[in-house]
Amino acid sequence: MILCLSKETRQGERRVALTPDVVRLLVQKKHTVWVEKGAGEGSFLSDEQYEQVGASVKPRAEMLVQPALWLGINPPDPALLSTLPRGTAWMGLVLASMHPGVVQAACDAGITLISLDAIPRISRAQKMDVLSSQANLAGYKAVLLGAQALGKIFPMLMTAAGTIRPAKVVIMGAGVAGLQAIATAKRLGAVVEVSDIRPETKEQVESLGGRFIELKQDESVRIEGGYVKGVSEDFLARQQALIAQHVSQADLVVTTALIPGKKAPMLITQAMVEAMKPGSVVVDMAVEQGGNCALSRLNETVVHRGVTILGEANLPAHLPLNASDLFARNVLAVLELILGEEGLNLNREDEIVAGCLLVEQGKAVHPSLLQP
Amino acid sequence: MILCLSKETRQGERRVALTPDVVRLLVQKKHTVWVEKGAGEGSFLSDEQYEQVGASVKPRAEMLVQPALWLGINPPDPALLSTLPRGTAWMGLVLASMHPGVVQAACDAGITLISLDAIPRISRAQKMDVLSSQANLAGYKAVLLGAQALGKIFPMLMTAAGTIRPAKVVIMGAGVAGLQAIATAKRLGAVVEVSDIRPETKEQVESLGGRFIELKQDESVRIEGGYVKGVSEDFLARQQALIAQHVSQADLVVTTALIPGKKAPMLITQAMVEAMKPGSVVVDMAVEQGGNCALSRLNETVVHRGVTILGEANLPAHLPLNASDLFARNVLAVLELILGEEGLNLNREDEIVAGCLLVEQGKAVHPSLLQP
Amino acid sequence: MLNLLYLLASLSFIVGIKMLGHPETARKGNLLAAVGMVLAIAGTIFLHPTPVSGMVLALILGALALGTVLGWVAAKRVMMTQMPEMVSLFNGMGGACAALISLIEYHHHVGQAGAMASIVAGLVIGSVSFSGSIIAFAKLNGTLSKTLRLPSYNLINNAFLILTLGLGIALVLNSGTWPTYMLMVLLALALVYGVLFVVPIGGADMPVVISLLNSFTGLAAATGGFLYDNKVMLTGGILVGSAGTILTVAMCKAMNRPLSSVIFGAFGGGGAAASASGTEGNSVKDMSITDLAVLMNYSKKVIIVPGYGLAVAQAQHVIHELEELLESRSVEVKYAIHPVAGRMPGHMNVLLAESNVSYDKLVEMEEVNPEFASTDVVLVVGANDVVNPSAKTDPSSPIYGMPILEVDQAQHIVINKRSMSAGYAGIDNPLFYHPKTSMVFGDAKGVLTKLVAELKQM
Amino acid sequence: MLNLLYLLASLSFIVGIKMLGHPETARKGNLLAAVGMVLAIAGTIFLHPTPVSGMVLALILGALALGTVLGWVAAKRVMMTQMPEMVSLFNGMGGACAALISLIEYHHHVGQAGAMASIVAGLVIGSVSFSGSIIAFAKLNGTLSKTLRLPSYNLINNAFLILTLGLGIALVLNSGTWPTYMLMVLLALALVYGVLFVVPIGGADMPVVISLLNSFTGLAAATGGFLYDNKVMLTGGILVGSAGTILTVAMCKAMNRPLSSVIFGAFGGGGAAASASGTEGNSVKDMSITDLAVLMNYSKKVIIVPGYGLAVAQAQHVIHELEELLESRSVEVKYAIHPVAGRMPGHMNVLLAESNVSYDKLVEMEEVNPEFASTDVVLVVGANDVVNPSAKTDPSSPIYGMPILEVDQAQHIVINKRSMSAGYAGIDNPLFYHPKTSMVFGDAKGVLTKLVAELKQM
Amino acid sequence: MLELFEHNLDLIYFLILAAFVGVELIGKVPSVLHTPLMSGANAIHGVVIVGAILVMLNCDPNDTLNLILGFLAVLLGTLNVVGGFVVTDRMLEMFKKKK
Amino acid sequence: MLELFEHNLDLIYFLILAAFVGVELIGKVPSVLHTPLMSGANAIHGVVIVGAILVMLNCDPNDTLNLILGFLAVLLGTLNVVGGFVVTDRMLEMFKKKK
Ligand SMILES: NC(=O)c1ccc[n+]([C@@H]2O[C@H](COP(=O)([O-])OP(=O)(O)OC[C@H]3O[C@@H](n4cnc5c(N)ncnc54)[C@H](OP(=O)(O)O)[C@@H]3O)[C@@H](O)[C@H]2O)c1
Ligand SMILES: NC(=O)c1ccc[n+]([C@@H]2O[C@H](COP(=O)([O-])OP(=O)(O)OC[C@H]3O[C@@H](n4cnc5c(N)ncnc54)[C@H](OP(=O)(O)O)[C@@H]3O)[C@@H](O)[C@H]2O)c1
Ligand SMILES: NC(=O)c1ccc[n+]([C@@H]2O[C@H](COP(=O)([O-])OP(=O)(O)OC[C@H]3O[C@@H](n4cnc5c(N)ncnc54)[C@H](O)[C@@H]3O)[C@@H](O)[C@H]2O)c1
Ligand SMILES: NC(=O)c1ccc[n+]([C@@H]2O[C@H](COP(=O)([O-])OP(=O)(O)OC[C@H]3O[C@@H](n4cnc5c(N)ncnc54)[C@H](O)[C@@H]3O)[C@@H](O)[C@H]2O)c1
Repeated sequence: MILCLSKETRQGERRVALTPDVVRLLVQKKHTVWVEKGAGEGSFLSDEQYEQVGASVKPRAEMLVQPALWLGINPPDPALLSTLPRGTAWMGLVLASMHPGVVQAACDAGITLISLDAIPRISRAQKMDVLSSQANLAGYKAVLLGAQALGKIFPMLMTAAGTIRPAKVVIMGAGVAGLQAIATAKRLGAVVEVSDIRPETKEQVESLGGRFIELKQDESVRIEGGYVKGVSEDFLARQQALIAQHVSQADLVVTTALIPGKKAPMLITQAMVEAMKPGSVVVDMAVEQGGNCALSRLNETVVHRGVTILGEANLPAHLPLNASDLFARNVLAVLELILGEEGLNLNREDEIVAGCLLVEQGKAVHPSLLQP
Repeated sequence: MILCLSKETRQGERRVALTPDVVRLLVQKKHTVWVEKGAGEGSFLSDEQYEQVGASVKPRAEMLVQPALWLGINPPDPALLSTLPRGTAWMGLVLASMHPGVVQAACDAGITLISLDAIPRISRAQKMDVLSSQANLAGYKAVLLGAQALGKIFPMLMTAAGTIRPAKVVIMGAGVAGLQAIATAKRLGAVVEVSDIRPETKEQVESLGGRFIELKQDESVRIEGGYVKGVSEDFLARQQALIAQHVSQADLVVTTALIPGKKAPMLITQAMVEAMKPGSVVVDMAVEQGGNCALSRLNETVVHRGVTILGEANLPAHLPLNASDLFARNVLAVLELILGEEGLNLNREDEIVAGCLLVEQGKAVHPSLLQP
Repeated sequence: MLNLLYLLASLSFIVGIKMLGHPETARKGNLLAAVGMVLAIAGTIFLHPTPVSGMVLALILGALALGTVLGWVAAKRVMMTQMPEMVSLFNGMGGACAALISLIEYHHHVGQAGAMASIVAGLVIGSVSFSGSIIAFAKLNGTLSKTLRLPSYNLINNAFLILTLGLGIALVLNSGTWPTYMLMVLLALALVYGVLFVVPIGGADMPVVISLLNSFTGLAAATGGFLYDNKVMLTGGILVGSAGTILTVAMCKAMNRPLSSVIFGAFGGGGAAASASGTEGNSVKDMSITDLAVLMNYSKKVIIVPGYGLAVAQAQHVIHELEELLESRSVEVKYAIHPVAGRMPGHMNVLLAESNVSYDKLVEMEEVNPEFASTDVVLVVGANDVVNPSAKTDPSSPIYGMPILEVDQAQHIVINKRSMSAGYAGIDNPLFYHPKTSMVFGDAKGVLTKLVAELKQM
Repeated sequence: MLNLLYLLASLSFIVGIKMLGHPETARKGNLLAAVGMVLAIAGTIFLHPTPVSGMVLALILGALALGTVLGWVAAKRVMMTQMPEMVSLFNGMGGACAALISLIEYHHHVGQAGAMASIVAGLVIGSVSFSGSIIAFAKLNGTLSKTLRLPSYNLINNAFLILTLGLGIALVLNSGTWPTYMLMVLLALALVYGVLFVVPIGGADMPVVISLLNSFTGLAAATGGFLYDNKVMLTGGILVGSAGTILTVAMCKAMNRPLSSVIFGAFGGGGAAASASGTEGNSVKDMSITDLAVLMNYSKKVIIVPGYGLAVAQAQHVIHELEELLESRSVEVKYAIHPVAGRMPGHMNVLLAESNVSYDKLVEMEEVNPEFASTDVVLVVGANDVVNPSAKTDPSSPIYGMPILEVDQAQHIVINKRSMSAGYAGIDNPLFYHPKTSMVFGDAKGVLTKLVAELKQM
Repeated sequence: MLELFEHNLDLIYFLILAAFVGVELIGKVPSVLHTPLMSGANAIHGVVIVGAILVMLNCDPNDTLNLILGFLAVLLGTLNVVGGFVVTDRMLEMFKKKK
Repeated sequence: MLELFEHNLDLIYFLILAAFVGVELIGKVPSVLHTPLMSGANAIHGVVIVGAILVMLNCDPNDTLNLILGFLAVLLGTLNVVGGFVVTDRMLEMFKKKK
């Protein structure tokens, strides 16, 4: 089966789903790889580099001539999907709960849709886990963005001109992105405080040198398989009250709190922002899922009473060199699982395949799509 | 004598020469402090904050009514100087060798000109040393700017999706800014290589965990009092050849090499930039003194064959909270030396005063100004 | 002259034992003691003050030659794992020798209370040591595998002890005027007591028992010294008697069992050390920090496998110190970094960068896996899932299919964690029960700090 | 009965010395030995087999009482700093006692070669020990301050040694049949040799000498044991003789001087350790790492002053370990950060942040300066200019006017650097010659590592 | 009792001192050396063979029973000595300096 | 020579063992304890006083010279013993646990 690497079209996207390194490995395994012209540009990967490792570089129109497995990162434009020949498969992030139109379009176009974000997070699938690989980079970048916007340095310095106190960074949510954010802020010398509601995160936060903000658990917090499934309004209000004082003293707040498949919890209210010192910064990594901060706007920088709120949605795209590299390796791991001798070999007995296969040949097959 | 704090007018400047903390101390010592309206805005210091500690906030026009000691940061616009009443003194950075017009204007206007950058770097004057306090911040910021522009993370990470190799950072010049740049890049996890031509810097670089690029000294390198006074073209060519290979493998190059009073040495040629990997970044901190990189443009970002060259001149201005704070404390230390019971007490017997007093009541008095 | 030889031999025993206490000199110490022994034996034979009949001399030399050949061959042939039972056997020989001497000398010293005391003591101690050692040998050997324990065992045991001692004392008080068969009864009693002493004890405590029997034999040898007023026998015997006792105590300590509980009653009882709550009846081997220090010090290549526990313990600085220390002793040290060790991608990198571990020392999984085969010691610190072989072997395991660090290829596996609890995946780890594995329980920071301290003393 | 007492006393000496080797038990060990001594003395007097005249008994008890009072008072009065000279003096008394015994007994054993050997040895060793100790006392005391060294000193010294030994041997061979004045000549020779032995030695080596003389006295006591076939004297004497010798060796090791160079020739030689090139004839006090460890271990509050040298040595991790260790012994530890310590603004912050030193432990100069007065130990590591008092006192100094850390307010100042060289400003530092200051020379990382190791053993 | 003590004074001092030496020598031995040390000590108490030899040397050449017993004693003692030292040596091979 | 050796066998064993005990006891003493240990040992060799007492006990009550010398010897020995132990004790005060 031909593998088609598409050029990302999303605004500001600089990643690409396959790198020449990975293409080389695929070609060695006798796969045919077609690369859309300019696909790697954002990641400083030239068309020549792809050609050198054995891919053919073509304009998109020429790639639509026959069924293939298309590889992308961002959820595809439904309109675009309809141009793909029947029998084609598309693999990448689908984020079906946020983009229901994509699934519909795939069914209509009679293609196969494989969602990398839906791969179950079991041990065996760790090397395919694009969410982790990208969130990790995003956590690093969020802190750097914040440090960049902050009119202060992070570390403590005692100098002849006086002492600079260390910056105080508060991080909400200690998932993959949050932990890397802690590590990065600590490295730069900040004092880091962290809030999460999964109890096991306390030890994890401390293992990275962060201070955990203790919060009394209550039964309204539902946690399943390492994810928060939901919390009550009441609990959230208590949490807000507790963290308010920490936030008010913070120089930088990075929020990463998510509840999979739901709107992100609102943690930083307008009042809390207003209680912050002028010049401080909030980076809301949950902005695409509705935001953890009341004032954040998607892909915008808001300055409210001297506090800067960054709502950059696609942070991994700022680190295209690493992000493309890791993404491509994740993709390779998936391909090794689903590419048979001749074409796709989608064995739905396999937990991983069952998890990420949304639409097969135009038929919605994923359990979550069957009920309604 | 009245102390007048001016609002900086330079494009992008966000610092201010006195902070409310320092004003409070001055007012406690019975000095009158006038603050130009909005002077502290860029550093998130409101007029009210100044008023609370006892200063009067006024528009500039109202401050010109009588002789005073004006405090600023950037070299004053000569045109502006002429509006100051006779008998006025102005103190701040003059950078006389780069801005000869300022001295002339001061002489013409009959005012006193005190150059903070000309304070001799003796032990006693360390707390007045604005060059150090600001360069230190600049070194930190240069690395963060570079990290921000780089499409890669600094630290090594071994993850399920593969290993991210640590970024390689090359730093040219291990003065105050260079050393802080080393520390910052190391903190973030980069592998840091450093070149300088003062032999004592090797130990200093290693004390911060950097690798020193050994360079055979030769007699054309003239060093006096801890400063490089000049090097031959020939030596520079050898140095370039040596560092070329290090630079070609670098992800980020930060250049800080200066020769006081002269054009900065050209260390990164166009060919060297072209040998760098696409996606890598050069931060030229010497851009205002002519640049260490052939392609850098003052206050511009140049992208040349995939390499980004940042020519941001005023880095401390990006950290206004710390920079204003330290600058103000430096100013306070100088004021403690030169402010007598009634007005200025410029004792030229004192090495420090002799060093920084360029023009006294319209008369150029600094040795360096007398010869020509 | 003979006395001088004896003095030299005595000295060689003292110095030899001292040297045996240090890893660097131990071998030489053994050799030195052996040389001293040869001197003592040769001296005894050839410097004997009265003339000796040729036949007797031939017999002696014959016995020596035969014993040498048999002993040598047996000792050379035995497998490493069977050495403890060999030691036990040889110890039994020594005990028997002492008992035989007493048997022979009994008739020659009738009426001499002092000599008789020595003789009777030698007979009793030697016999107990002999029969006890043989039982220990059989147990270790597997010939005698059941742990017999009669119902009112303690009673019987103590009864025998009292009987034996009583008869012995009676014999001494009567200075050998009792008929010979009484001596034979004593012999039998002592032999039986030796059996009773050892039979109920479990395999794990066997080394302690052997050490104790060893010091018994030392005392038996010393009784010979009293009898003949022979200084070298006295020195050797007393030395072994006292050193053996201390050694027994030290071994108990290392096994965390009070000596008292070993000597009285609790002796055996299943062997606490042997079964630290291993699931499925599997057993886990404990290792002391000192042993680990010696093991590492004499290794060529050590690979450290850090895991989440290292981060929890914040032991990154100590582990770096350990690494530097070992490198300074020209042990090659690397860190094997599993891609998902810790709780976030790159957790171990963040951690080790903090303590300035050189990037070059961190090796990725794919690269390091082939290296384990040539590794002397793998030190797993606070890692669990990432070295769990179930990932390869057990399709029903939740981590099945995850690539792991194949540490079982190394010669020794040492795992440091606080308990037997599971890691992130919440599953048991068969590696802990692997025959090559030893566990060092405790907080990583504490354990590593002590390890470094021990190493520094070497 | 007496022999039993002697046995107990002997045991108390052995166990006492053993206990003296561990900080926790040392005091009890001393007490134990003292109790044993009382037993031995009381037993000797009151269990004497033959009847004793009342007058003699009174004399003995009188001497005992007088000695006890004098010894007690002297020992209680002496200042801590003068203890070594006291020890030397008491040692001399012991030597004299042994010599006197020999003097008295000489006439009673004419013709008995064995006894005579003991007597002559006791006389010679005791006398050398006596006169040597007195000289050592005078030297430490300051009474005798010059280090005399005659031109062909070694020759003279050895000549006296040979003469003394020769005469001694002659006396023994003639079994005391020579006239008494020969004995007096021997006495005089031995006394002179003792003086010659110690006179040329510098103050720094004195402790080694005292230890050596101490073991001499032990041997002298043992000779008494031979003479009277008295086991307690033998045990005590031999024990001190051998332990004292080992101790001497250990002290040499701790001072990094081979024993051979102490015994032969190089003895003294000005005392390498005492005068590490102090400018202006000022002298600098050296401190051993062990002493520093004890000092810190028994302090309440320690302030660490880090400087550029700490960064050069990359000792940030070790210093943090030291801090944690001291804190765990409830010593309060802070870091005093001078604003321009190091080579870039905030250098110390960068450095200490790397090893995770808590920000709360870093105290600014203005804040910490008043705290020094209540500080037991200031440990200056690789800092120089920032603690240079010239900045306050010497207007001609290039650093005049720079605020400094006022460490001289603390009770003890300990400075670690590699040599006496200057820091950044290139100027000498009067603090090094301050009476409260001790220097610990060496690379900061090496020194701190050893310090931590020593502390861990306490 | 006291008599016995007084008569054997030398012996008692000897015993006490020798025991002390034994105790002190073992003092702080790393536990890896426990087994080799035990084995080495085991070989050393084989010195009992000296007694066995003495028995034979003093034996009437015609006293067959005792000669046989003596022969056995020497044989057993030799086994103890030779086997003990050799096994110990093999155990200690692991402490050979590497490289 | 050999004769002397043979005759004093017990003594020689005693000496060697005692010396060994002394050496082993000191083994690895932390160097802070060097001085107190020396001082303690110093007190212990004061056992020479036993000899001095014996001299006096065996002295003819009319032998004034020897009585005086003996008196001196006992006095000096007592100084050694008492002073030695007391000074050692004072040195060791610093090892009292603080707080
Ligand atoms: N890296 C990632 O991105 C990531 C993210 C999420 C999940 N995971 C999962 O996390 C696991 C990582 O494996 P791992 O081997 O690093 O860790 P692990 O399997 O979780 O095991 C860690 C072990 O460390 C021990 N430990 C904890 N604290 C300790 C202390 N203070 N001193 C000594 N030992 C201590 C614990 O045993 P005791 O309690 O007995 O001491 C525990 O068994 C994998 O299952 C992986 O899939 C990884
Ligand atoms: N902080 C700043 O921004 C800055 C910038 C420029 C200049 N300065 C100047 O630098 C000085 C800083 O004072 P400081 O006290 O930190 O340093 P310093 O005065 O330069 O003294 C450092 C001392 O550390 C010792 N040392 C070097 N390597 C060592 C090692 N491996 N182990 C142990 N000791 C070592 C050196 O003595 P040995 O050679 O005997 O070991 C040296 O005397 C001031 O004069 C300051 O004005 C500071
Ligand atoms: N086993 C594996 O292979 C594997 C791989 C990656 C991640 N994981 C696990 O997945 C889990 C979550 O990872 P993620 O980063 O994708 O999570 P996520 O993006 O869903 O959520 C981010 C964080 O926000 C937190 N959060 C939710 N509501 C909050 C609130 N009200 N206040 C504060 N914090 C709140 C969550 O607890 C979580 O830590 C973790 O347990 C992680 O270890 C497992
Ligand atoms: N004593 C004090 O109080 C004090 C205070 C601050 C700084 N200083 C000293 O001042 C000196 C310089 O400080 P600075 O940061 O202002 O210097 P700078 O800004 O003049 O120069 C920056 C660095 O560029 C280096 N450089 C020049 N030509 C170079 C070339 N061709 N290649 C590579 N590097 C080159 C210089 O050596 C210097 O290290 C240092 O010695 C510093 O320690 C002293």
